[in-house]
Amino acid sequence: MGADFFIGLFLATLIVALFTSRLYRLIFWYSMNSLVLGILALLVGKALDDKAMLITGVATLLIKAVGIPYLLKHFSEKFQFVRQIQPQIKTHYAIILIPAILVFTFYLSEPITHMMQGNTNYVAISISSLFLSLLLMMEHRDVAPKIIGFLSMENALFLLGITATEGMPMLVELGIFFDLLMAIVVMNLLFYKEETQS
Amino acid sequence: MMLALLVLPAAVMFIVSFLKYRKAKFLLPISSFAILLPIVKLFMLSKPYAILGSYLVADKLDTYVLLVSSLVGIGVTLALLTLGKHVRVTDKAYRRFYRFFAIFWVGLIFSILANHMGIYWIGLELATLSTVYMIKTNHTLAAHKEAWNYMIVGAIAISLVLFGIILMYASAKPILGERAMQFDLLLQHAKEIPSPFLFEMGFAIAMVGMFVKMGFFPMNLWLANIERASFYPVAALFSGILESAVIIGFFRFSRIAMQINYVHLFGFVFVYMLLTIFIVAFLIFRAKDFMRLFSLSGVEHMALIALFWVSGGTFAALLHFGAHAFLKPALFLSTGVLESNGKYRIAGALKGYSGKKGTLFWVLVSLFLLAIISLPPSPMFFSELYGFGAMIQTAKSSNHILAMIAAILLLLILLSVIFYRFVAIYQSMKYEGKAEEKKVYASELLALILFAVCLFVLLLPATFDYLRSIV
Amino acid sequence: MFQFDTLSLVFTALIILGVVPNLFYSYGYLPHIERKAYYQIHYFAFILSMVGVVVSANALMFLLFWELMSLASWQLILTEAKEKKTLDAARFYFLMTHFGFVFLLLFFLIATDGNLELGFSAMHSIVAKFAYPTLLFFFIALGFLSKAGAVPLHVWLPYAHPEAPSPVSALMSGVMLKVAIYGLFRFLFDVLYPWPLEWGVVILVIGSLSSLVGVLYALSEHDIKALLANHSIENIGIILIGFGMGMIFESMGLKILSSFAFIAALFHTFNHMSFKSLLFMGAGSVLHQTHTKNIEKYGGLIKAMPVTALTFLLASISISALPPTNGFLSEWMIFQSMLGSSHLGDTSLKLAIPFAIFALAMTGGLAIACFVKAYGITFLGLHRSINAKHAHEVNILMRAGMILMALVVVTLMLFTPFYIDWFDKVLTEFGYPSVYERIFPEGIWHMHSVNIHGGVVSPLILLGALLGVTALLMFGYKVLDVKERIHRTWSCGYHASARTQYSATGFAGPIRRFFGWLYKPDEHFSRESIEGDSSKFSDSHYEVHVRPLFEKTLYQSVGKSANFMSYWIYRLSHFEQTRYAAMIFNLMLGVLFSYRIFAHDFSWATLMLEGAVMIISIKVLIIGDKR
Amino acid sequence: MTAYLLTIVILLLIAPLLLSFIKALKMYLLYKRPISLLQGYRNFAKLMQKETIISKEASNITRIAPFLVLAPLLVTLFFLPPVVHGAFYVSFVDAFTITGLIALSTFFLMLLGLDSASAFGGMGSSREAFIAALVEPAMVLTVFSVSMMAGDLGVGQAGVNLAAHFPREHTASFLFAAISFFILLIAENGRIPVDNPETHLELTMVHEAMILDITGVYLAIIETAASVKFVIFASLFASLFLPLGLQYALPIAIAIFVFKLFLIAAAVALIEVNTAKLRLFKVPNLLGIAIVFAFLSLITFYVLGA
Repeated sequence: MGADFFIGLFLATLIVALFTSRLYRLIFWYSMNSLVLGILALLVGKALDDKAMLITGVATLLIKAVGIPYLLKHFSEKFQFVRQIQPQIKTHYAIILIPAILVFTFYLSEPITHMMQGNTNYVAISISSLFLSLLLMMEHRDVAPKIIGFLSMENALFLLGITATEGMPMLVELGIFFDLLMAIVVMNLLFYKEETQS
Repeated sequence: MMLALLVLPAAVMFIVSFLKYRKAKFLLPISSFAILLPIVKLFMLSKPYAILGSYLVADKLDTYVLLVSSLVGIGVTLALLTLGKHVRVTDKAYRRFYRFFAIFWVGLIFSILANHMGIYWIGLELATLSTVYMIKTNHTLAAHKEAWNYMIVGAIAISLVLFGIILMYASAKPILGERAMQFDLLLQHAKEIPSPFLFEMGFAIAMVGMFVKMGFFPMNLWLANIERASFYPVAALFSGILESAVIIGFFRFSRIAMQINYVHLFGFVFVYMLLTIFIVAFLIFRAKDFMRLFSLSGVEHMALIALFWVSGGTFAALLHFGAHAFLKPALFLSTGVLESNGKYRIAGALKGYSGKKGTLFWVLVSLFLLAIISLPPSPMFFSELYGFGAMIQTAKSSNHILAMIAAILLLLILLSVIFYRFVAIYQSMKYEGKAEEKKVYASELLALILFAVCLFVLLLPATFDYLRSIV
Repeated sequence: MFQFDTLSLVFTALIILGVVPNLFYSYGYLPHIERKAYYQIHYFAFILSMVGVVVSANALMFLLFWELMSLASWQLILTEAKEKKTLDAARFYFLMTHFGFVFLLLFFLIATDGNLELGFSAMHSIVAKFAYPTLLFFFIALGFLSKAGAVPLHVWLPYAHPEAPSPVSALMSGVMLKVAIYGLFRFLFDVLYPWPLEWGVVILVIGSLSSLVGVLYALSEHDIKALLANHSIENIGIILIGFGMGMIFESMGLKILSSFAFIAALFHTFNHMSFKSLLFMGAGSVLHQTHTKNIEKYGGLIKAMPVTALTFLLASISISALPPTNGFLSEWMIFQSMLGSSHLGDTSLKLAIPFAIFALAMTGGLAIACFVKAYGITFLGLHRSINAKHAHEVNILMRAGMILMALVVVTLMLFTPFYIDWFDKVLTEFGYPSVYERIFPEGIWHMHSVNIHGGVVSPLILLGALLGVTALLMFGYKVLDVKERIHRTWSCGYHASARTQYSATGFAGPIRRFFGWLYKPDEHFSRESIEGDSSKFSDSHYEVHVRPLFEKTLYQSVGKSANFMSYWIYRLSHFEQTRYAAMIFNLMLGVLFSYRIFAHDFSWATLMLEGAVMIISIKVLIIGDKR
Repeated sequence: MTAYLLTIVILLLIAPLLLSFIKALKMYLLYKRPISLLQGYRNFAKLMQKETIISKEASNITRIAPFLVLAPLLVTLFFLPPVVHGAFYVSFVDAFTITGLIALSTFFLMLLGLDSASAFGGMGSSREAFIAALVEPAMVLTVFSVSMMAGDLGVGQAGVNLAAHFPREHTASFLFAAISFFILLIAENGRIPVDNPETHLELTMVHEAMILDITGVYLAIIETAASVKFVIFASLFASLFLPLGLQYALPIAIAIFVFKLFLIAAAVALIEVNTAKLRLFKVPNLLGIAIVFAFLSLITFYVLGA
């Protein structure tokens, strides 16, 4: 089914994000990543016709694919972020590292038995995307990419939630969204430097 | 209904914190004292008591934790009254502190009372994010930087926890369906979970998240830095309450994991804690100022609690938890007072307190200092006796008995390194350096007395029986 | 909760005997302590906790009181904390005692199966089931001997005891160490019984070493209280020798002999309590008058402080194990029990034990030398400093304390049979045959050793004879009424002065030189010679210090390594976001990998693989490459 | 009983005689005109006439110490083994007690040396302490092995047993014990090579240095103590290591015993003539020999089987 294709896309966008060295492009790839996630949610939701997941999908599209990238861009203009972001980890390391992570996660999830229709690969992929987003956080010194790394970690969670468990309880998902917004608010507050001059 | 009661004071605090006029300054503490009342009420009720369906359920364990936390909160707010006398703090920051304290409190109630992994996580996240801002109420560059650090670390940790939760949920969903997120159900059906490996993996990830959040291995200094940079009441909240929100999650998850595979759980936690305490011991051996010292020792004690819990010494763990939750904030507050003239001079810090208040103050502080290294008759002495007893029991029942005993011996040796350091600190505080006139205010003293009384209550046989009856 | 069997009662009695005179003394001493309330609180807490230890009947109580005892004594050392020396001593003491506590804790936790309210006798059955009793033995040996101050855990004594206020050092040295001995008795008999032969040998060796080391370092001391503290090490060693012999005989099945040896150990425990407390009190009085602990600054004090001098003399004779004092009697018993080794079946042991005898005898000889030095330099000759010149007798309470303690010594000397009978009861309670009848077959006059054609001693007759003969001689001297004249005697034509008389350093000189290989003393010698003439010099100064060997080797290296390690860990753990994220990454990797291996299918190959992967990723992500 | 008392009296009487005998013999061997054997008594009488001068610095110790130096030795005299078969002897005192008593008298002698604040007194005491400390273990070990062979630790009993049946099967260890005891005899009584009683150079003195400032009656007492000590050791040696001739009738037995004493004295004198005094720091080597022999005798005793 189409799900696998989109999961592939998800991973691909994440990996591309790892190699970008410009902030805006990074944000763009993040929004792409979330977009794919949203579509995935909708697809799976339709397949299982699960209302909750459809809502989640829509929310994802709205908040993650559009809202947050926009906000980030807004911030970056407001607080003059450094837009030139060089990955710390050398490319040739990264080239080895990323496949290695994938291999490892598949090896990791291999003994997982009797999951519903054996979609252990989804678990593997989401774990690997977790690792990758950690990698994203590691390879940048500036704050903004770190935030994006954090956000894509959130995406990895959603991926897991959508694929492996076919949706979490509604309440939880909404809670997660709420917290996400909260996080953005706090970040906004944190960006205000003018208090620190005192 | 009960939920409304619980949240009410926080809500009031939140709203009041927006009001500009001067009365607010006095309304805030009162509203924060009010947090105790519903909790006492809750404490009286018969357990388990469903507050919000199966989402929030009050049982003995979490009401105990909540009670302790609320007492700590009250003590902290008491000390907060005279914060301005020791450090420069604007009115705005003061109000904002309360605003976020309200959010923090709500998050805390949710995470502690949660019978549902998701709710637990949400509450935890709320509490974390609000503390991030509480750190920043102290307007220094350092505080700003540390707030960011905490933001990042907290974010990573929290997401790991959620990831783990989802995996566990996934592992249990085939048998429990949507209700696979409820702790009690999970506990009951732990044995039937179809894919224990998946659960354990989730558990491992979640635990790593929690441990990182509590400042365990790897590197233990960021927590210290944060607590150094923020106002001392914030530090007190950190060590007193936030940690308790995390540790209760650890309690719940590990109980389920025990059902699934005890050996794996024990091995994982034991190795992790040994590493943590090893590092912490040597960090403390070098620690040069109070805040770092105390926050590091906080890490140490959290590690001990976790160890006691997984090695079956639940009573010891709970007692130790209570003792630590009261002792550490007390120490942080007194540290704030000791450092009131801005310098962290350890030598002679306890000198120069004259008059009734002063004397009482330094006596209390030295008592706390000696209690934190679990000298009798501090509750920690007993909790460590029982906790290590439980550990030895596990060792005896395991089939690597000598190795286990060696490990425990190593643990004890590391603890005595910490012990040595604290003795040295105490001595130099009391006997070295030169005395200079210092002041202590009634409210702080009151807070310390409150903590002292709570500690004493912990020692009563009735309390012991209650704690034994919890799990 | 509490128990009052004979062993507990005996040690309670010991504590009381030690404490009551001490009370007088310390109230005489009190005016010179600033923080009176502090001192008194901890003083009584200390006493109570010691009593608590010896009467407590379960592990919880024991550990509680034990730790309280350490706490109180530590606070007492800090009573007069002025200079850094005191602080270091206190800290070191507390560390050592906590170190011991750790092992005791382990012992109890293993022996009680975690149920700390368990009685001691119940622990015995648990221990019987435990697979490694020797481990337990080492735990309690380390635990109690670190408190009792036996080699190599003795280093804290010469630091801690001198720094405490004198009444406290009297208590610590006289009584607290004995509480540790009580612990040995209690748990070896109640819990760890029966013992293999090796344990006894271990204790015996430790004892012999301690006695020699203690007395040797005592000889090289100039600080009188440190000297006495070192003698405590020696006496603990002697007690342990007796104890070890007892254990050896026991495990060889010679009940009678072993009971005799244990009685000897107990008796010496009492004696040491009495005369060591007395000595510390005397030293305290002297210190209190001259405001210095340096023995070189004393001299001629016998004229100023007769009571102190007399009691100190009594104690010195007793501790040097000279007849007819109680010290002699207990050491005699220990010698006798060692001669009993000729009954052992094991030839190698037979041949080994004479070395212990040699050690003990050597100790005796050196102790005599040491106390001649201590007494002679302190009380005889001319005063060596202004303070010594202006010294006068201490106040009535302190004198009362010393006299009472002297009485305790005398009673131990006179009523030996009574005490022996009592100690005998202790052992009969542990199921030993009563040996009182064998020790005193014909009344209280003669004291026999229990081994076949062992020796006999008759303390009372001896005492009588000595007193009688001396009295007779003195009477004769009176009768002759010889003309006496007080005048300058011919001290080789020199004016006898404080500077010409022999110093403590000089007195110990030959022995120090003979044992130079052990002491490795660092000597400071300076002199002002007159216009470059090598033989004539106006002023010269010689000073020698001996740092204990163990301290130099064992303890300092441990401290160094701790510093080193902490330094590196501190450097590693400075927080930095990127590195931290990397660490979490690696942590996750490690944890998940291990779970995968251990939880699913374990194989060493995969474990090796994991190791390799971890190392690589740590290298790449955390350490990075050198810039 | 009479024999017992008689022996004690005789021992007391010949004590000074023995010392002056040694001196005389030495002088004779050195081709000097030997002093009269009565010299000891003469000195005693002379000293008894004199007044006692007590140095300004001295304390009461000086007043009591001399008696306490002599008393233990006198007491010891009563505990010696019998010289004739079937005579009364004190059964309830063992070798440790005697060692202790001797140590007691040494203890006070050392205090005496320190009391009059003269440099040489202190020096003497210090050296004496050094030697005594090293003598102690050798003494104890020797006593141990002898008591093994005699089958009793009580001195009197030991003497009797040895006389009754000589331990032929342990001749080796007996010999070793004898050697070490003889060395101890020399060391304890401050004879050459350990100490030179006739020296006039304070720097080399040990025993003499301690009593430099003692005069008159006190000095007499100390001198007596020295001679008594020698007698004690000599008679111990005589009855433990030469256990012969007790079976004869009283006068003959005593004669034999006295002869033995003189024999020992002669041996000491010969050694004194033929050896030079050791430096203080060579003394341990000599005592080391004693200790080694003591060990040897024990070991041989055990190994050759009791």
